[in-house]
Amino acid sequence: MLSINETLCKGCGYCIKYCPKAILEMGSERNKKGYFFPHLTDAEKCIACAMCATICPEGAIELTEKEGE
Amino acid sequence: MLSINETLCKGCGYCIKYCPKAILEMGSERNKKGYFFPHLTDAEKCIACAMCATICPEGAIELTEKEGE
Amino acid sequence: MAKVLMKGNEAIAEAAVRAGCRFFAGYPITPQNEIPEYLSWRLPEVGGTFVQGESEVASVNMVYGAAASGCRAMTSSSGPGISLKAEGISYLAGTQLPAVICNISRGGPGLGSIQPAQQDYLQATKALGHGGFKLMVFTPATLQEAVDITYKAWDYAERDRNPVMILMDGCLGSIMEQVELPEMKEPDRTHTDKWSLNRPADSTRGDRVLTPYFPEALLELQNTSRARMYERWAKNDVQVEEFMLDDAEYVVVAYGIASRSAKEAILNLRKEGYKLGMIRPITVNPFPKASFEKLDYSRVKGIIDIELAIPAQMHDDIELQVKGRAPIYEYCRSGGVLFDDDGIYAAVKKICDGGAK
Amino acid sequence: MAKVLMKGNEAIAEAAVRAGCRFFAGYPITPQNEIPEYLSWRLPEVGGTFVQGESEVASVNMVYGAAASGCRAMTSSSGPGISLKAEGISYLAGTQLPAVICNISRGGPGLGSIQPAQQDYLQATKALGHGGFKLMVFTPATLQEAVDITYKAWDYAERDRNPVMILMDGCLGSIMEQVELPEMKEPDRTHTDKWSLNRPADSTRGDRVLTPYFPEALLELQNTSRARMYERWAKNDVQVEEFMLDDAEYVVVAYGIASRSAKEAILNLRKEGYKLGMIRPITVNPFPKASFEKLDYSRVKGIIDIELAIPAQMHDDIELQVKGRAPIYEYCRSGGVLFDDDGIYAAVKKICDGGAK
Amino acid sequence: MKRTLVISGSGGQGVMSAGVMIAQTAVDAGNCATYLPEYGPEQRGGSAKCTVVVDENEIISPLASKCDTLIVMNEQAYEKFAKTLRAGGILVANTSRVESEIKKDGITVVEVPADDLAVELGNIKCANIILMGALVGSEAGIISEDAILKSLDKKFASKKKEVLELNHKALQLGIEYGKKAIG
Amino acid sequence: MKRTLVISGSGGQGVMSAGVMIAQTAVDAGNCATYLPEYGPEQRGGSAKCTVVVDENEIISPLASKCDTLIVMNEQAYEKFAKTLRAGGILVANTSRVESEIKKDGITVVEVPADDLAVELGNIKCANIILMGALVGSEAGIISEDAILKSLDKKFASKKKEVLELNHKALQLGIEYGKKAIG
Amino acid sequence: MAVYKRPDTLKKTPSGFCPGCMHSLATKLIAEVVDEMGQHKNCVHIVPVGCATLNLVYWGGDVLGAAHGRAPAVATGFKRSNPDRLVFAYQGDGDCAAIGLAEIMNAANRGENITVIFFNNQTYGMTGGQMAPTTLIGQKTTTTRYGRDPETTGYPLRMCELLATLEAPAFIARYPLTTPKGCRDAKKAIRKGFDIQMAGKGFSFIELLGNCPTNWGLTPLQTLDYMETNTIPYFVPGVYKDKFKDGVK
Amino acid sequence: MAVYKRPDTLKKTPSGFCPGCMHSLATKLIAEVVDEMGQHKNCVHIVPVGCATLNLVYWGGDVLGAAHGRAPAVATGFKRSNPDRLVFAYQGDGDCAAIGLAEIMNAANRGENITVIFFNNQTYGMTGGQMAPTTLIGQKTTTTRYGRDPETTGYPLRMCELLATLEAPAFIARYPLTTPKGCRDAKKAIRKGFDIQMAGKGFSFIELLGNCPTNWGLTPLQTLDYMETNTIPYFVPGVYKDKFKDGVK
Ligand SMILES: Cc1ncc(C[n+]2csc(CCOP(=O)(O)OP(=O)(O)O)c2C)c(N)n1
Ligand SMILES: Cc1ncc(C[n+]2csc(CCOP(=O)(O)OP(=O)(O)O)c2C)c(N)n1
Ligand code: SF4
Ligand code: SF4
Ligand code: SF4
Ligand code: SF4
Ligand code: SF4
Ligand code: SF4
Ligand SMILES: [Mg+2]
Ligand SMILES: [Mg+2]
Repeated sequence: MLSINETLCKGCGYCIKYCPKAILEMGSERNKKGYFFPHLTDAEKCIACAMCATICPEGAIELTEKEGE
Repeated sequence: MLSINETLCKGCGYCIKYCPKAILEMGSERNKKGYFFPHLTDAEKCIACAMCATICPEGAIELTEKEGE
Repeated sequence: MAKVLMKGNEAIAEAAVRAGCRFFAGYPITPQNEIPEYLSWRLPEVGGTFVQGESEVASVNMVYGAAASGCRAMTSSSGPGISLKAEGISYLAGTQLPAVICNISRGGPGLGSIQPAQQDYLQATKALGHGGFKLMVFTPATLQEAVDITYKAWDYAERDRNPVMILMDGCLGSIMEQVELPEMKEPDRTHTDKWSLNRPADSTRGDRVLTPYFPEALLELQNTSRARMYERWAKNDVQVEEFMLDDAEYVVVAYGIASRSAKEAILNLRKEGYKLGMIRPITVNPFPKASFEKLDYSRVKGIIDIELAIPAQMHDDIELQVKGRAPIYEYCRSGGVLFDDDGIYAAVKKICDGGAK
Repeated sequence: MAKVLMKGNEAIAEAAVRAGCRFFAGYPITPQNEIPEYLSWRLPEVGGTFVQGESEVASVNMVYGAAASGCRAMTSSSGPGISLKAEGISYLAGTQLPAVICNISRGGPGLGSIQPAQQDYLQATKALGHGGFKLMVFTPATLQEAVDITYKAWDYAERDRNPVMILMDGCLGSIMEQVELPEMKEPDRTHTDKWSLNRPADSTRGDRVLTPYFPEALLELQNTSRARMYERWAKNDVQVEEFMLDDAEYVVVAYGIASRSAKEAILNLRKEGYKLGMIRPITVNPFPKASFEKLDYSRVKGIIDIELAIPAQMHDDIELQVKGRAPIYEYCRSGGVLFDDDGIYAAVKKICDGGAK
Repeated sequence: MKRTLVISGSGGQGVMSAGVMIAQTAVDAGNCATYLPEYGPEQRGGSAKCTVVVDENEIISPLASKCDTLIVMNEQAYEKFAKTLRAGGILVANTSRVESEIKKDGITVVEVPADDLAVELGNIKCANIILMGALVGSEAGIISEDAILKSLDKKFASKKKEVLELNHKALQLGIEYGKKAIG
Repeated sequence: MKRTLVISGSGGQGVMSAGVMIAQTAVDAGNCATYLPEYGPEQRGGSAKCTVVVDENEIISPLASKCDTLIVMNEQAYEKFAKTLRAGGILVANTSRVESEIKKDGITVVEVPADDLAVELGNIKCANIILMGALVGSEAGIISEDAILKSLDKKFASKKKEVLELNHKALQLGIEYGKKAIG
Repeated sequence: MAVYKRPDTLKKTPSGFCPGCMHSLATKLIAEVVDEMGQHKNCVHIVPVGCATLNLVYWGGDVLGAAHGRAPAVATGFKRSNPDRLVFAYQGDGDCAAIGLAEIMNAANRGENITVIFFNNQTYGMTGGQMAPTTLIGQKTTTTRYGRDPETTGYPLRMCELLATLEAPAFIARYPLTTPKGCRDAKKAIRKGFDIQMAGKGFSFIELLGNCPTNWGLTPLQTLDYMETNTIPYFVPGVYKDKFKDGVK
Repeated sequence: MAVYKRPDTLKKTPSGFCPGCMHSLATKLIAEVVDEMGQHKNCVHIVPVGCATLNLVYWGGDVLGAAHGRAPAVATGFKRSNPDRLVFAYQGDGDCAAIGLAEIMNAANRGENITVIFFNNQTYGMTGGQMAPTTLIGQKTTTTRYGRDPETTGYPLRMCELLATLEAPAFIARYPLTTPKGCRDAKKAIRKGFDIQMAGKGFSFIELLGNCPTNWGLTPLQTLDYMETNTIPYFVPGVYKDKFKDGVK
């Protein structure tokens, strides 16, 4: 399970660049600070490789193993 | 012709150590500052190699070519 | 010449170039960065040298080297960087070398804040380093004044063979306003021939030793002759604006940006009938003693020291002049907090109304 | 305890160890070298740390690091080295860290001379760095006093969370005389738990940030609370020797080695009927104002400022207290020239006889 | 007459460059002007503010606790500085970033969704120009339409044509908003 | 009674160590003492001077412009400090290095060719001990023969036996010179 | 179970760094290591003067603010009087390679038992993008308007190479933060440095190649390409010194 | 004709250095080179703080006294505003390798067109023999009573090796002053450095291995043996960098 903390995000786009599954996409909404933030286009495809979380400067992405599934 | 400026000399003994002809010797007189200074024991033997002058920290030794001889 | 809108720091930089300054070494620090940034391209344009030193220490010592050759040289910094230059400035004073040092000052102590303050007054006027030397310290209040002072600074520095400090708060460094720039002066080292290591090809002068190291007896002689120079400054070189003092019952003392806030308050309060005036030191060292002597203490009810420094730093200098003939009030902010015109208006009014200590 | 003959610098060093100082970083400079030299072997003996820093700048910052952990830490230097420490001392003050700084002072400015002088008074008392902070500045006159002051210095420093300066001329640093050394105190950091980064294994305190960087409003608050601390010093912490003031017509003001020369002259002149006394500041900041207030100015004919500094540096502090109630005379030497007893005797006599300005 | 303008937003929004441009425009039109920037330690996202004072006569103090016109580029700026606007003053708000409901008692309010408009125009960076336009359009009296246009031309003279055009458009768009608000 | 001793010579001659030893000896004998060194920037060959003040009571100032006893170890020292010796005082001169004729009006002069004697004893470095001995022998009153002997033993306790013996000899030799001079 | 969890040693609030600034990334990586080592309460973060000063409020453990360039000296003082704490200094390139060059070299040469994390973004970020000692040849900054010219300003300093010539340092390495792999390498290096320190084995220095989108005038994503093309070729990643190739214990 | 003549660029009075001190020798060698180049009037000697300060009154040309450690910065300022003068800084090992490390490294890295002559006597002579950065392991000084311990004080810094890692310097060499040959080599190196400078070709650094009989507690002659056994093996003589192997012009 991937979660993006939109308050922390600054819209740098690094996570998007490095997602091997290309399932992250920049949104069109802004957060409080005025930054766009990304969202998952297809959660199913996520392989929990944590590339996105690793490179995210703000620690805005967290990943847990899909529970129970 | 070798000349030793006794006022400048501080009696370190470097010249004596490096004279290939061993013709420099520390004297027993003191100069104004209280230092012993060397003298030539046998001017004839001097080959004007300037080892002594080169190493003398104080520039106390000067050498000229033996004039006329 | 036409007036142009310029940033304080850039105005100083350009004025320095026009004064014939051809060497600058400095290290980045807010709020003075535009000085090195400007000079980094401007000096090469006129055949001068800009060096971004590896530190403030290196920079001031580069200036020392350049100054020794008779080249008009400058460095600038702020708070922490000025402290680091203290040894070098003491060396400049000790070796009797002219140079111009700008302190575009900010809140302190320590890293402090990057916002403007006037918390370096005592350092600048009493002891910018060890050994008991002094500097002429100029405190412009407008950019035009900053330009004019910078333009003249080397004349003082070379006359005295002593560094000169321009002490300007970060606010004046970063505001923009209109200035008229002076003519370009071409650098000329010949007038330094009496003391510098400048040696034109045709010079026949003997070898020269420039150093701040002396056997004690000579050092004492130098200390003594410098003490006489400080006395001459006090006599001849004071610059001050005396504003509306003729009938003033309360006399504000303020310099730099603080004096501009104060002046605004004075004008507003005058409209309400408060008889306020101001002594504005343009040189804080030498301090404008005579202006205080001229005051009619039978009329003056109070002196109001307004500074961007807590505790107030000019207080003792004022007290030394006032000598108990009028109470001294203070209105101060510090740490990078600027005066707001309502605040200063209210505070001064309260003092005049007798409501403040 | 028995008295032992010690060199001033070594006496201070040993007193520091006994006060619980367990960290020293410093850089060689005459005339204070015996402090680091002594501590280089002495501190390891008691489990402490000696670091010969690569410079004065590094050294004071090492002390900053040690102090932040609640360890009693010290650095020492002289003139040029003190200037280089200015930024670091300002940081200590800004971060509110206790530490002890010794300035075993010499002639200046610049490299100056290696001989003793008192030319750093203004630097020490008015602005040892940027940002408008102050230090308590102690000026011992005997080695016993130096030892006692050093022993107590960290108590002040920790009480105030502010560096303390011991300002001692090179003469006192290098003379030998007898001292009685105090008991060894074991270091204890628990009393720093409220502010330091000390974190014993069982500590449950939250994370802590120590820094001299502040948003401007907070910085102003800190400046203000420090200003109140300076006022408290003035009220509570003055140390002074008042010598033969009861009937004095001429009052000498002198500190450190100068006061010893002065005292000798006073005693000799008293024998001839001259009614001389002395105010000897042991703290020059806070300055002993009350001692001047207590003087009977209907009797006192003159104040004589005696310093190893030209121009005199204590003059304004004296004038601020005397407030014109008596003329202030000066007798000063500088640059490393010491008083000779004939000279000071003759000069003071001349002043009392009305023969000097 | 002395007029004080405050522009505030966060670092990176172009607060400072808008302020400088306005001051320069005022000077070019023969007035006196001062420009005072204030910022925090962050280069981006921190608060940024500048004060521009314009007058026919010499300006005594460049500092001001109250302003006659105010441009707020984000929520924090609105919250912090709205109270410094004088009665009768003009408030230009970037409604793309100001979320609070704007109080309008006794002042003129120009609401401009500048960020959104800028993105539409093709570059979020011209939001500040739009807001400047709104200020001019609202006849705040600090600078005229003509004057600011001239400044714009001067400023972008060395840039690519598209850039100048974009900024022209932005300014015009802003001016319209301004006019509408007072109209 | 306060007694002031000045020792002067050039760096490297042992001026300072002699001064310290005398001060320490005085203290060990129950007196008060101060020792004040003064030197130039050179480590060797520059001028070196120290002042030792001894008193039964606390010493007010360690500085002194006049002295009661004076040891001069070279010509420059003699030239510079002879005039600081009080009338009735004792001058110990290292005649191996003092070339001027020594003025003897109103003072006791102990002339010791200390360098030459020291070289004869085997080490030029003990010239200072010889001169110290001469001072003691001349009954300058600063320290007694016994006391200085004890100090010597203490000082060289950790050194080789020959070193101690050499210094003993040097001291005795000096004392003889001193005694002869006043004898 | 967490695959990736934001480290507890960071505050829960956003950092003060610009969007895409790798200071933020570097800080996060260090925090991850501190978390993993259970050193949150034991570590002391010596914060320099530079954009990293913003970590005064972002870092979640004990923090000590050092003067510009002096973090290694401050760390020395702290560590010597508190040998059990995990003490690391973080430095920018102006901080470490210009004003603080004497301090870093001497701390390294003494083999101080501390760790220095060196963030090299080839400019003075905090003061607005002036030339740093690490600025690349030809790079435009606010004090090198026409690009850094080696004739007058010399060459970019390579700190790892320089420090590796010294005897004392135990571990010296450099990694770029441009890719997830670079981040993982960097993290491992930080971990190694910290392990060496906790084992009392001496000085470690980890250089992180970073960016400054704001002062470079590039978007965050553009900085990645820029670094691949310019930064990384000049500042070659890798291990420059390792006295503990086979592990620390 | 003179085979060897005392250089005119020295004062006629004795130096202030201790007997056998190689500062005196170094100064003489430089003066010889200056004489030979006819640069007496054109050269500027930047004098450091250290025993070499005594050259303020011994050197026979223009002299400028620099603050401790800052001679390279002072030289930079002077030379940049006087490109035609022959500017050289003389530095002791405390001056150059401790307090002034940032200045020497940065001047070298900028490739300043100056010459630095570095006198390495492994101690702080002027202040009475404290440990210097170059003090050898085990060497006793007044601040290392039991000998320099690398555990707490690190290792002797080798300046030539360090500077040679930089791009900009043109010429770096080290010679011992213990023998006439060493002196001749040193002199040639100084000449080369000066030639490079006068040709506008950049930074040169010549390290001279010297002694301090006084603070080492050895006679002058003993120092020669000591150096052969201890100093020279650690500080290996030779050319460390030379961009002008085939001559300067
Ligand atoms: C003594 C001193 N000099 C200068 C400054 C100003 N200053 C603050 S940060 C900085 C440089 C920042 O550059 P760097 O170390 O590379 O850090 P970055 O911001 O790029 O991460 C400078 C020069 C200061 N605060 N103190
Ligand atoms: C800022 C400063 N710090 C310290 C000193 C004291 N000081 C004078 S010379 C010297 C060191 C001398 O050592 P070195 O540079 O090796 O020269 P040497 O005397 O050995 O030739 C020091 C520390 C000083 N004058 N200024
Ligand atoms: S965990 Fe991997 S696959 Fe999933 S979103 Fe992140 S980068 Fe893409
Ligand atoms: S990497 Fe992090 S900060 Fe950047 S866009 Fe993705 S979530 Fe936002
Ligand atoms: S010149 Fe040569 S041979 Fe002659 S004395 Fe000197 S060293 Fe000996
Ligand atoms: S080398 Fe020179 S100083 Fe030394 S003994 Fe010989 S002449 Fe004298
Ligand atoms: S200015 Fe540069 S280094 Fe500083 S936070 Fe912004 S991007 Fe990062
Ligand atoms: S102290 Fe040492 S370095 Fe200094 S002059 Fe004497 S021998 Fe030379
Ligand atoms: Mg950087
Ligand atoms: Mg040395």
